Amino acid sequence: MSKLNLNWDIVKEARIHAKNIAKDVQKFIDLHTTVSVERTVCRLLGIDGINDFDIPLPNVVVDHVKENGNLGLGICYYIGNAMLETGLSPQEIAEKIAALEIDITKLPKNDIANIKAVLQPVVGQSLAIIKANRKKRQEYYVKYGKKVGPEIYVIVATGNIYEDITQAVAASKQGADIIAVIRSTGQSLLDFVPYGATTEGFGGTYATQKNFKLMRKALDDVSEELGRYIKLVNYASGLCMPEISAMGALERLDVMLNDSLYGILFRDINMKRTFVDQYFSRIINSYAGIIINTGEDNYLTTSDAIEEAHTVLSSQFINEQFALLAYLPEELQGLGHAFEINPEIENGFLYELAQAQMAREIFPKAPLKYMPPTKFKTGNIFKGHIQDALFNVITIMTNQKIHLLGMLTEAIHTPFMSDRALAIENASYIFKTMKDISGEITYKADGIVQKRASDVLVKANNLLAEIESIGMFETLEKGVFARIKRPANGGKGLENVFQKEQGYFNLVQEAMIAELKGV
Amino acid sequence: MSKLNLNWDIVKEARIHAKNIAKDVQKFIDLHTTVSVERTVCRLLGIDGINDFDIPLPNVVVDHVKENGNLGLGICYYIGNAMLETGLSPQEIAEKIAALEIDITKLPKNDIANIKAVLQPVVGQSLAIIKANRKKRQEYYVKYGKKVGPEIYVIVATGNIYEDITQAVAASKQGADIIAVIRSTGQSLLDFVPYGATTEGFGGTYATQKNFKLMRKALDDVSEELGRYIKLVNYASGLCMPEISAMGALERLDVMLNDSLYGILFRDINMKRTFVDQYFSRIINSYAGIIINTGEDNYLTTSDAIEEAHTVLSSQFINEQFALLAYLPEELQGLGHAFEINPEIENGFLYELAQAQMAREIFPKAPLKYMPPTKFKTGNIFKGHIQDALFNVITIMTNQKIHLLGMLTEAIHTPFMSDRALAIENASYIFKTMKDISGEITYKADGIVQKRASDVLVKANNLLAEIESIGMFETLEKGVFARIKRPANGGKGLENVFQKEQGYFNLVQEAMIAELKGV
Amino acid sequence: MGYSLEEKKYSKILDLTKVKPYGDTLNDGKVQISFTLPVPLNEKGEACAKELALKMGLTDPLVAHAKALDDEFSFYIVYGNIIHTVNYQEMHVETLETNKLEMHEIEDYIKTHIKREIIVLGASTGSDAHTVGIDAIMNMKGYAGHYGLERYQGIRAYNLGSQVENEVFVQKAIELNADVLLVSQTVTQKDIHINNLTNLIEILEAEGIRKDLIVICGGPRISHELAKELGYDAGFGVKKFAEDVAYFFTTELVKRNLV
Amino acid sequence: MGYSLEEKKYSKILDLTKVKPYGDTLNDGKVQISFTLPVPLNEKGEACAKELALKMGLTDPLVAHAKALDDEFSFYIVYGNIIHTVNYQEMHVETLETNKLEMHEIEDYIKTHIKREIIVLGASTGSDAHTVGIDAIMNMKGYAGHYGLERYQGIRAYNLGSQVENEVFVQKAIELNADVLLVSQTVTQKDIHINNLTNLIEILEAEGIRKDLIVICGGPRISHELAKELGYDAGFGVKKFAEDVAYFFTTELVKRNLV
Ligand code: B12
Ligand code: B12
Ligand SMILES: Cc1ncc(COP(=O)(O)O)c(C=O)c1O
Ligand SMILES: Cc1ncc(COP(=O)(O)O)c(C=O)c1O
Repeated sequence: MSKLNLNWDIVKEARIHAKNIAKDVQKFIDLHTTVSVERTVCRLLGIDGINDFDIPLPNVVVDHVKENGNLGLGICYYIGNAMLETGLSPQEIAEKIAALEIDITKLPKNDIANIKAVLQPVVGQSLAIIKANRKKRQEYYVKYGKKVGPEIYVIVATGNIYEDITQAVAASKQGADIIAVIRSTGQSLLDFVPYGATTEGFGGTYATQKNFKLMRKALDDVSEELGRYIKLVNYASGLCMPEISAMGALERLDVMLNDSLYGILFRDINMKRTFVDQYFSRIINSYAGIIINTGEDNYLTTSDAIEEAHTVLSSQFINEQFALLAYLPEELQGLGHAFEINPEIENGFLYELAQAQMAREIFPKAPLKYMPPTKFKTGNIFKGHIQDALFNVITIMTNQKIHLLGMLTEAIHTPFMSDRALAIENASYIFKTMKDISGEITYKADGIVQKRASDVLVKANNLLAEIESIGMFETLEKGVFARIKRPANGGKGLENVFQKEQGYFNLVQEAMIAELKGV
Repeated sequence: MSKLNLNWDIVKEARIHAKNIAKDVQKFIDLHTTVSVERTVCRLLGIDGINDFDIPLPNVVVDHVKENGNLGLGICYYIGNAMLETGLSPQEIAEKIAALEIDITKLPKNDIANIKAVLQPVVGQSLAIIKANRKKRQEYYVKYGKKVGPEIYVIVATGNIYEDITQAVAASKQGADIIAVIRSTGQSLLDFVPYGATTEGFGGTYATQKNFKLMRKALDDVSEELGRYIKLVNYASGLCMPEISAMGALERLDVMLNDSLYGILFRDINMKRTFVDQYFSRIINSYAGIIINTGEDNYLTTSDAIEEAHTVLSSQFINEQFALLAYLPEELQGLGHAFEINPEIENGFLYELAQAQMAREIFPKAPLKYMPPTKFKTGNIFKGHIQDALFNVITIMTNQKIHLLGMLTEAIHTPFMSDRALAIENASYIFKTMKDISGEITYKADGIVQKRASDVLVKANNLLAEIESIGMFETLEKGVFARIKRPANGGKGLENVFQKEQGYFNLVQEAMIAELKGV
Repeated sequence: MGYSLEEKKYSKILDLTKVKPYGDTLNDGKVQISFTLPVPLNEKGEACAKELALKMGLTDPLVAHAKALDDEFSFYIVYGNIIHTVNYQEMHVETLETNKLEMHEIEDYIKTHIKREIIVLGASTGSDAHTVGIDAIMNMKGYAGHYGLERYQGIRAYNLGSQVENEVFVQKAIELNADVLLVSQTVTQKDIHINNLTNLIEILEAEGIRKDLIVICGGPRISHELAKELGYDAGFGVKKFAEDVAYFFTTELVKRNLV
Repeated sequence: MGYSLEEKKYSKILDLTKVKPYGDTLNDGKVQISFTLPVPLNEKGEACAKELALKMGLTDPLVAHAKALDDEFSFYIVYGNIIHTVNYQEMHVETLETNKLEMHEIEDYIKTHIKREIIVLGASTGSDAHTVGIDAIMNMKGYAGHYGLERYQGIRAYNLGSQVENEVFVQKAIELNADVLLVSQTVTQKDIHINNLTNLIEILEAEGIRKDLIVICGGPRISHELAKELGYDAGFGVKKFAEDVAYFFTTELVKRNLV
């Protein structure tokens, strides 16, 4: 039952537009690969470690092929071929490449069927690890039960994985359900993933596989202590999107920020590059049972939350279709939105309510990611605490799922331990005292809330129709989202996009898709 | 239209019980007078000032009659008679009594008709002042418009009327609509009203006519500056209830705390005394167009807000009938209730919502006085600020009128200037961002909110039936309200209640009633 | 949502003799302050706020918020790093072991060790009209899920209510042959509670019965330390319940051989 | 709702050379403090909180709230009266007269006093990716009801966006023959803004064009005082709008005879 009396015909229309938009981009995606896609394949073939210059072996291997061979054939081809030729494992081959002891592009060429056959068990091994992680997570849910009501999500951002752990454990005990380890600023623009445990991140902690492992262990321990499964989040969007997803899959992360549009708009990453990366990245997330989070909330930090609300909804529709094309089910689609209306606006709360309820109804199965007020936070921590309280109220009134806590000191500094504790206290109090409110209230027919939702929906549908007619690339060039214009061939990373050649194959992706389709 | 689907038959029944309860008490009231009633008459005959021992002349005159004459005949009789005999004004007579120059109980007795005739113009003079005040207030409303939405009420409590003014003016500028000057602790137990401007109150400022005048002037000035009429509140309940009401009427106060039940339960004032006082007091309030506030909120500071909610509603029903018997229209009945449910209770907010909405619907015309959380406030000012925010949310969701702001430092100290400013900011933000929410939402049929309201109503009606059967005096002896037991002949002030004698008359009261009935 | 870009240049070692406040890094010394100044909101006012913070020992104070409360009053929120440290190791406090037993265990303890009813007298004394605190400890119904003393087998509890004069209280204690006195004080302004609590002990001593009684005070601003200073056997503040108090006086009766 | 029972024993005279915080009585010195200590929540932790408050200059500090954040971390809220005073009278601050004229008045001023288009170049420089602040000042649409410079007749405004390197910015300024440079800086941690702002001035001086330009910086943590220190003509923080900035640089162009 819709509380908003939404016009479902328009919703259906919007979905069709979005599907066509996504399919159009998918045509491009299907014809291309990138260094990061191929590095991801390396990782899932078991290649790990760094060379003497701290360059990760996946980079060493892919760069080797890029320079000496034809990356358009896919790294699978080269590695499988080298395995047949040398009898070595992918890791051993990578080490030999790093040691400059082999050039795998110059080896005799084997039959494709044989190459695939030799790779199959290696791929199977990685997939088995990921499946085991998925099972383990499932077991935790069975053991401790799934969280009912909104999940409380907080960030840690000390730059030092060991300090992050101190903060994360304290937050968990205070009531957090989800811990996100903020990445070192700028990591999203690195075309490699740093290696090992790190303690000196620049305003955040590097996303490395070792750091993932350390934090996962700490959170598993506190989960057992508390009898609640604490979810772990990291950030994939950026130049290494699929690689980080793969690392997350291997280390049992539970949520992964994953959005090409975020990268394009807010990190100036080339759109072609990141669309291709995103596709494989989301397949991996899906295979690993990892929830993705999209970044529509960011639009409102730049544009006006009242005027541009429909761009958020349009983008959610598009992200939904991108996700579905990557076999990522609705249950794993943490589409983003945010509470960013100016607190000075009369009835602003009602508009927020409309937007949040609408997202809830249009994406009923999605574990929506709801972001707190940030833009209109000031140094007035007391007022800020109330802004966060109203945000918490909206969440419980509209059943949001992934609930990012606002911090009373948002306009001042990254969260202190006590800021986080006060934020958790704020949310916990409201979620308890208002527990069943969403089932209790309905909205007036044709009232402010319903009208607002209907307006935004209509506008979003119109925008989607327009995007469908001009295509996604031109849309981004025109600055439709967040009022930011990005040229199709501008931004970072385009040089590392490659057309797939005849015969290209990506065995990992194929294997995952086969299983995902089966499900 | 009821959002709660209340059973209006039960409401009607409850009103009938309450009416019978009040009428039963009224029988007692009609047969009695008190020193404070008679002193009030003195004041409205123009008697003011103090003697050499700082005793107010109204006390001097009434004590004089009490000791030497028969107070059961009423002070009117004695003063009118003395006027006829001496040709002096009441004030001159009072001064002569103070100077021990006259004994008005020993004068020759004149004809009652003549006595009344000589008093009539004097009474008329006071009534004219009060009517002029009422008119002036009305003019302000016309000039500045009446406040739409909840009125923000804050207290000042410095003990020094001049400091109070500094605080009150600052609060008005920050957005307060109503300023209450807290009385010096213990004043409610004094059987006289202090005189003059005072600067040394004990934790609050004495309610004196001069202080009323000074604050009214300051608030009128700031009203003109702001183009908003700032209301002024003081406290009548206590041993001088009607006198303070008279002073408020003369100095154009706008709201007066006025509740015999509060005095009985929380100040241990004798019930007979204060019932009689309350009657005249409310007549004066009504005549002056002053809103009364009742004290049901206090019950919940002692008893549990969930278990004892029905006692609040029962008491509101009784207070409504007491008010109507005193010719005080619903529009002036600021019945009290409060947000005092333990913040730890699941769905506590929904119970608060039910209670507040119910009060709103059952007393649709009353400017309800809604009190903030106090009992479950702690030293955690951040949490406290959120508790107050949810209280503010309830007010705007249910259209409460007189909205007493909660203070984040409630459990620590009486409000600092900044505490008040933060509280006003909290409420102003919420009232604006949620402005029209009450028109937007409805509650689920038979949901938690509706069921709770219905339960409370049924219980209140049952309780009223019981009170009707045993009478108000016995009810108070049994500790039904706030779990506090008060013997009918215990407490303070009983010795100053007098049976009316044959021939008793109170010309002021009669004149007021005549006009009020006329309206 | 931001990332901390601050360099972590503080000592990473926790020295319990030199403890500093903690923001998000050990020894960063972060504190939050707010206050009002009786000066207009302008650059000079803000500079005063900063200056005051410096005097309090903050380095690089940041005035995060400034707001006019009236023409001549301005409110400030300041953050900064404090230079002071405190010695946790050497901090001396009077503490009180409590909450060792549950109601039934205490009842058993009384049965086995005291073997008679304990007479407990409680009141909110002096001019204090707050009863909720003493009721929380004594009433049958209890408070926050903790039954009050009236429910305990082996304890006979008398709650005299509020505004009980010390003299009346002591008379009642003599009359009922009390073992334990419980005094509640909520209003603390003007240090009214100190005067009132001191006065009670004086009367008890004058009557010569102080040492035969366990005398306990409580209230939101009462600490055990303060209570001891004032000559009480114990003091209980917020989040203390009947079983804490009962545990104390039952064991204390045995210890002091008042059984 | 309570009544203040506190004795008002403070001096009732406002001495602007000895200003103290204000709670509800002149010179009462009331301040509120909160912080976390890396010690467990217990009596010793609370005593540490009190001790720290004493060191900050509070008399009779009251620990109003204490809460465990983890086994080894505890959070405190403290109230007290501070002994320090500040001298408002003698407080020296760099101030800036702003907001004297509305948009149309500024347009008129340009027409009559400058008689040509003013070229204004803005950017969020260095690694700073925050554009909302500079957009607020420059965009046609403006911010909070204040139109941006792009809308002003007589001003040609170029907004270069974010993450603009100082070198690129200066080149562009030379290319466009700019009169006014507007630099926005939001990220301040590690003092990254100081380095970046200083660097810009150095480049301008190296190019020998510093004195031909009005150079202005802005951002939530920028004060006029800081800007002057760093060699800028002015600095604008929160709650400053296009008309404040435009008023400053138009009048300054005239003053410095750069018309
Ligand atoms: C309810 C209340 C009232 C009610 C009291 C009803 C009643 N029958 O008790 C009424 C409305 C009558 C009232 C009146 C006044 N109040 Co009052 N009141 C409060 C309020 C809101 C809650 C207090 C409470 O019940 N707490 C709940 C109980 C369970 O907590 P507790 O008392 O701390 O008890 C626990 C422990 O301390 C301990 N404990 C307590 N006593 C004892 C005793 C022993 C022996 C032991 C072992 C343990 C123990 O155990 C309890 C359980 O853990 C507080 C604000 C607040 N939120 O704290 C203001 C407050 C206490 N009141 C205050 C004031 C000033 C007044 C008045 C002067 C105002 C007035 N109207 O005139 C009067 C005082 C009259 C007088 N002479 O005492 C101030 C006190 C300021 C101060 N520090 O001095 C407060 C803090 C409000 C404020 N911000 O101004 N009040
Ligand atoms: C929106 C936002 C973002 C958006 C920016 C989008 C965009 N296109 O601008 C995004 C999401 C991209 C972002 C990224 C980051 N952010 Co950010 N962000 C904010 C946020 C929420 C609001 C800032 C804002 O837009 N304010 C509104 C504008 C209008 O105010 P203003 O900038 O103060 O501008 C006014 C005045 O200062 C003045 N003014 C400003 N500039 C100029 C220039 C001139 C010449 C003049 C005259 C006047 C002037 O006029 C304006 C109008 O009055 C703040 C938190 C907050 N509430 O303040 C954090 C905040 C600023 N961000 C922060 C951080 C740390 C980051 C990141 C490092 C985090 C990350 N994700 O990696 C990155 C930084 C990337 C980088 N290299 O810069 C921190 C900064 C901490 C600090 N003091 O250093 C903050 C405070 C959040 C926090 N608590 O951690 N952020
Ligand atoms: C979708 C998405 N991805 C990634 C990020 C963080 O990326 P970065 O590490 O580039 O700041 C965000 C944060 O806002 C986001 O919304
Ligand atoms: C109805 C009523 N009257 C009076 C008062 C205040 O009276 P006193 O001055 O006795 O504290 C209150 C305050 O709680 C009240 O609710």
